[in-house]
Amino acid sequence: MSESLYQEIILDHYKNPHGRGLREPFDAEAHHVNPTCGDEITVRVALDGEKVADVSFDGQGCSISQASASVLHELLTGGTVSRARDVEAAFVELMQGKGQVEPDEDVLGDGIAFAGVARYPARVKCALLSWMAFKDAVNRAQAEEL
Amino acid sequence: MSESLYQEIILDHYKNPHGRGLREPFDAEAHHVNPTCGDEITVRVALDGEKVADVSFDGQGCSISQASASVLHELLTGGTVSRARDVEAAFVELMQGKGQVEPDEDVLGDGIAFAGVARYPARVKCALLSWMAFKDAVNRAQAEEL
Amino acid sequence: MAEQMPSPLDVDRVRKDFPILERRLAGDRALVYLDSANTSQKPRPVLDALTEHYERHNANVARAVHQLGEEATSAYEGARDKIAAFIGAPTRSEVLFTKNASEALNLVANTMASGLAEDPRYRLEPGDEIVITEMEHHSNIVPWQLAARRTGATLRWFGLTEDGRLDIAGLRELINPRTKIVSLVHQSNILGTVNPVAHVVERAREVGALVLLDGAQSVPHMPVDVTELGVDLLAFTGHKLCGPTGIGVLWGRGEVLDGLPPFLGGGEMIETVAMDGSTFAPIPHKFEAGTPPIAQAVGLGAAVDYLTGLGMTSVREHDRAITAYALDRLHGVDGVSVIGPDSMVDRGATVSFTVDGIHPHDVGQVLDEQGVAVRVGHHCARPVCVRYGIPATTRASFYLYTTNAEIDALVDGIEQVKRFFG
Amino acid sequence: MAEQMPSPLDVDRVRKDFPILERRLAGDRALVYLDSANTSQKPRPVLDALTEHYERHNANVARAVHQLGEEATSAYEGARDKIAAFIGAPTRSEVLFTKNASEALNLVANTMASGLAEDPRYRLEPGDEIVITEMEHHSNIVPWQLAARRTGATLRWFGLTEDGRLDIAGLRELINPRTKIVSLVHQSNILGTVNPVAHVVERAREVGALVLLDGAQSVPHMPVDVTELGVDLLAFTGHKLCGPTGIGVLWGRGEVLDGLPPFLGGGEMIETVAMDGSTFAPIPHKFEAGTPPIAQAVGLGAAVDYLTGLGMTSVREHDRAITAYALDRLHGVDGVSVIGPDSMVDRGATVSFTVDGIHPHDVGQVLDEQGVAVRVGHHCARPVCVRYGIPATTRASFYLYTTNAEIDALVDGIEQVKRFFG
Ligand SMILES: Cc1ncc(COP(=O)(O)O)c(C=O)c1O
Ligand SMILES: Cc1ncc(COP(=O)(O)O)c(C=O)c1O
Repeated sequence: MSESLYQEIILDHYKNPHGRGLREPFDAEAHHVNPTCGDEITVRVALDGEKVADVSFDGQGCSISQASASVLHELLTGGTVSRARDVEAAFVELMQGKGQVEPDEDVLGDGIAFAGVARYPARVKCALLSWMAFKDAVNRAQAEEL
Repeated sequence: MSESLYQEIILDHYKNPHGRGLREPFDAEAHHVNPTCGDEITVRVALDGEKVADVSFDGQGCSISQASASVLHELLTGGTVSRARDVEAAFVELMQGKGQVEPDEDVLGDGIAFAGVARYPARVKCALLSWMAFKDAVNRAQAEEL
Repeated sequence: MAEQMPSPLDVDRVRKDFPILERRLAGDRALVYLDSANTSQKPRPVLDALTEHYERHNANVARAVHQLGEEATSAYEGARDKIAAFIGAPTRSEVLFTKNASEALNLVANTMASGLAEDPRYRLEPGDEIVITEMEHHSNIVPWQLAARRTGATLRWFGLTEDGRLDIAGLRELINPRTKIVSLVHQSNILGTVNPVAHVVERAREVGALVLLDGAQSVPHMPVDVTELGVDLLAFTGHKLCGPTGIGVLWGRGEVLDGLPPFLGGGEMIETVAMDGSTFAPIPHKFEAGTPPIAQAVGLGAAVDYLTGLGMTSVREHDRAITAYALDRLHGVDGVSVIGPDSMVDRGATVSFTVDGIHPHDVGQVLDEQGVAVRVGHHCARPVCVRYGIPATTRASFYLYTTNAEIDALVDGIEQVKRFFG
Repeated sequence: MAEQMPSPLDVDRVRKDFPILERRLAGDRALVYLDSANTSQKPRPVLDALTEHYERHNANVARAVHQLGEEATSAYEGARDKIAAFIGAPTRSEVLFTKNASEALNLVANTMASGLAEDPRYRLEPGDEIVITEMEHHSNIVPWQLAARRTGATLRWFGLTEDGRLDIAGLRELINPRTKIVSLVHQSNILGTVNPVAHVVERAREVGALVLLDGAQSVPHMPVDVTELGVDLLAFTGHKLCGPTGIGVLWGRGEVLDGLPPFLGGGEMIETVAMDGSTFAPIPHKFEAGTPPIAQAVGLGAAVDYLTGLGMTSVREHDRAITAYALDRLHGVDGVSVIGPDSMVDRGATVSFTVDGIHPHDVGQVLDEQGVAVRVGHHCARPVCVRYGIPATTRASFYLYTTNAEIDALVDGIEQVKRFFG
């Protein structure tokens, strides 16, 4: 039951989220809301030059949005900003692909578990919520550096 | 063809209208418009105490509205105001009766020829246009007398 | 076993009138449709009326001297008669067709805010107050927020009690001589609460304020009589009332509708148009600009006939029986809390709840996998969620075709949800 | 015999798709439907799409995690894709569903007049000018009259030439740096005239004015591509386009729609709602308050598929062939005068005319007795009648299912009218 949507990996991340809890220091944060269901997330990023030094988050949401934020933390913390943008683009592509896009595990890691979510339009926003907030936060952090 | 709507009497009044052409003296006039088709009529009344001394009219409209004004002129000129109100009420009742009302020739005279019009909702307004204007004009004339 | 109230409806027969209820979902699941507060399903006579209209009588209305035009016009205006009778409107011309309940509510807010009304009773100005409640649907909040912003009037609202009722303690202060209009929901679409309209109307009368009732959830579910209620305006929507999408209704007392300035301009709402100015038709046409939802009105007329045939009292009693059964069964499920009145007093067939530790999205999704269709989220009533400190709820809502077996399927489904995320 | 242009359509086959065309009228008359500019008839695939939607997929959209909700949402949003492709819109989110063309036109006038726009380009103020034309439908006159009254802006208009064309001699003065918006009809519903949009757009660009095109009569009858036309906004209506009643479309450039403030408030047009203020969703949802015309959008999508299947170029060529034949035959009838362009240059399949000494009501009535359905009156374009000094016209309007034989029936009918009132 629910196999295609609720992959084991997703349930694991949901039950044991990584990176949860807002942390200091941070350079910028972004708060995003899913108007359909009222889910909210705050994502903080700390940059160290080109490096994503930390990503932390907090919020309320369903298993998909919480697990997705946990995967995001795991995939992007410690990498470069440009790598983060690539991963984010690949994740967005996967989510908007209506189940037609083949995910690349090298790029997306545990993120490939979300492939099934793309077939549930109502849940795509849940999966993307933290990623959109992350993108915003990074843009803000970089804008402030200038 | 068209028997039920275009009675001979109606066509006669249309082709040879009675009372047409605005006349002096008059006590009040009313201008009415049929928004659906743009037909317009001006009705003038001259009262002499309780008596309808003259009814004259001018305007543009279809055979039904023109014939109805002619019948109105014929029926109401020279009678009393209270009689005119009775006839008007009977004519309105006939027109709004959806073809279910039996017209009384003693009251309505040539007006009974309009019985068929009541079955054509789009044309009822045409038949009533001059009668509504007449009613307004009489009300105005009486209001001015006070 | 839950206690049973008898339903006056022959539900099995009713269900045969709704073709969609035979639908098999993916994986050959049976459909358990518990989302009627969102939109209701449509009975066969409504679908037949639509098809018959388009196949035999389709024409534009109020314009044509030809036979189809007359047929279409009399079908459309006949629907107005049916709606007027259905809600006890004294006059047919007080019934306006809109595209949905939201437009009906916006019509009132918008015309009062336009500054075009001659009579100050119908014109919002700085210093005026508008009163709504914390349990309104967004469609009865946002229009008033926009109206307040445009006019400088102040928006105020009734709060809610812990158990999901309107907090009317402050009634006399909240509705005061500065109040121009009170706009409130008859039955809450999230809590199920039925509001004490009579109290509000009484106080509004004292201070000369208008009362607009949002009947989107009440008109489909109980006998509603505008004359008895004593309100000035009533808005509701076709698609929750066994009718088509694309149609709503605003009823208003003739005097009030006459006093409101025109809303949308064009088409048949005019008396005469010149380039340098126009005059407007009397109600109802004054508020029906452009080609109206003709086929949809015909469909809504058929819906109202269908419901009248069953009897709205029977519909309400069936609702009550189902709701009592549902509340009872949900009480038996560990971790489930009902949001809204937890008894049968003044409440309708809509039950919102939370499941401990499991987000409504996940509840809804796993229910869907079992064919049980509920709504999850804030149900366009976010302030209610904020008020009760929850992100969202799961909502099961019932109608004349809902069976006890479907409630059982819901309860089984929730147990499954708990096992899955446990 | 009239000269014949070939039609690229197999009209007999097309007619089989329209069930109503087999309708027998009272007295067993055949139906000769020449009133398509008023509303078009609906082909079988549109009726089937409606029924299939209600019987299998009916649910509310954008809200539900259940299967029916997802099916309904993807059908509704899929219709938006189809409409976007049909009119060459660069982005699907630029297509808004309204209840009819009148609402689409009012949406623009109303939001520009509301005072809520931040950008002055989208806010009407005293000193600003609005330009329309003397051949507009009332739905593109009255909204601007109301907007002018509310804001103190000035309403100006293009006049008409003797032969039924836009008088663009004063173009450069009429559209000037004070002009905020030019709103004009693409194809006149009374004269049939197709207007020189390119000229107007060019001048509007020079002065920075917006251009809103009323495509109610053009989109159903010719290929319309918003990118090629270069306008900012386009309004049209479903029921004249083989689609259901209860639905219209406003397309607008993304930048313009983003700049306009919200219109109706409620339902799904929000981002987040709190009692003390709300934020709004991005387009298209920002302008779609409440439950949209879901089934109607699905039906309109099917209509657009149907027309695309035949090819809009073929539809236009068929229109031209029929219109050329009709003009030619009407020229042969004593006492008939065409109101509007009397040649095939820049004109559509709508022919208004007068019959000497016989009022259009009487013409229409006697035609109806022969089964010929035309429209009589001022066709919601009263200023045109005033301009040409006539009370009203008789209007015959054609579409993809109109045959030469039906034109012959019209001409025979007019002869009969003349005999009757002669
Ligand atoms: C040119 C034109 N504009 C606007 C409209 C209004 O369309 P609707 O009545 O569908 O709102 C019409 C049709 O009545 C029309 O012909
Ligand atoms: C209480 C209430 N008011 C208003 C509405 C709005 O109705 P509609 O979406 O048909 O405009 C709804 C339904 O969504 C509702 O439940």
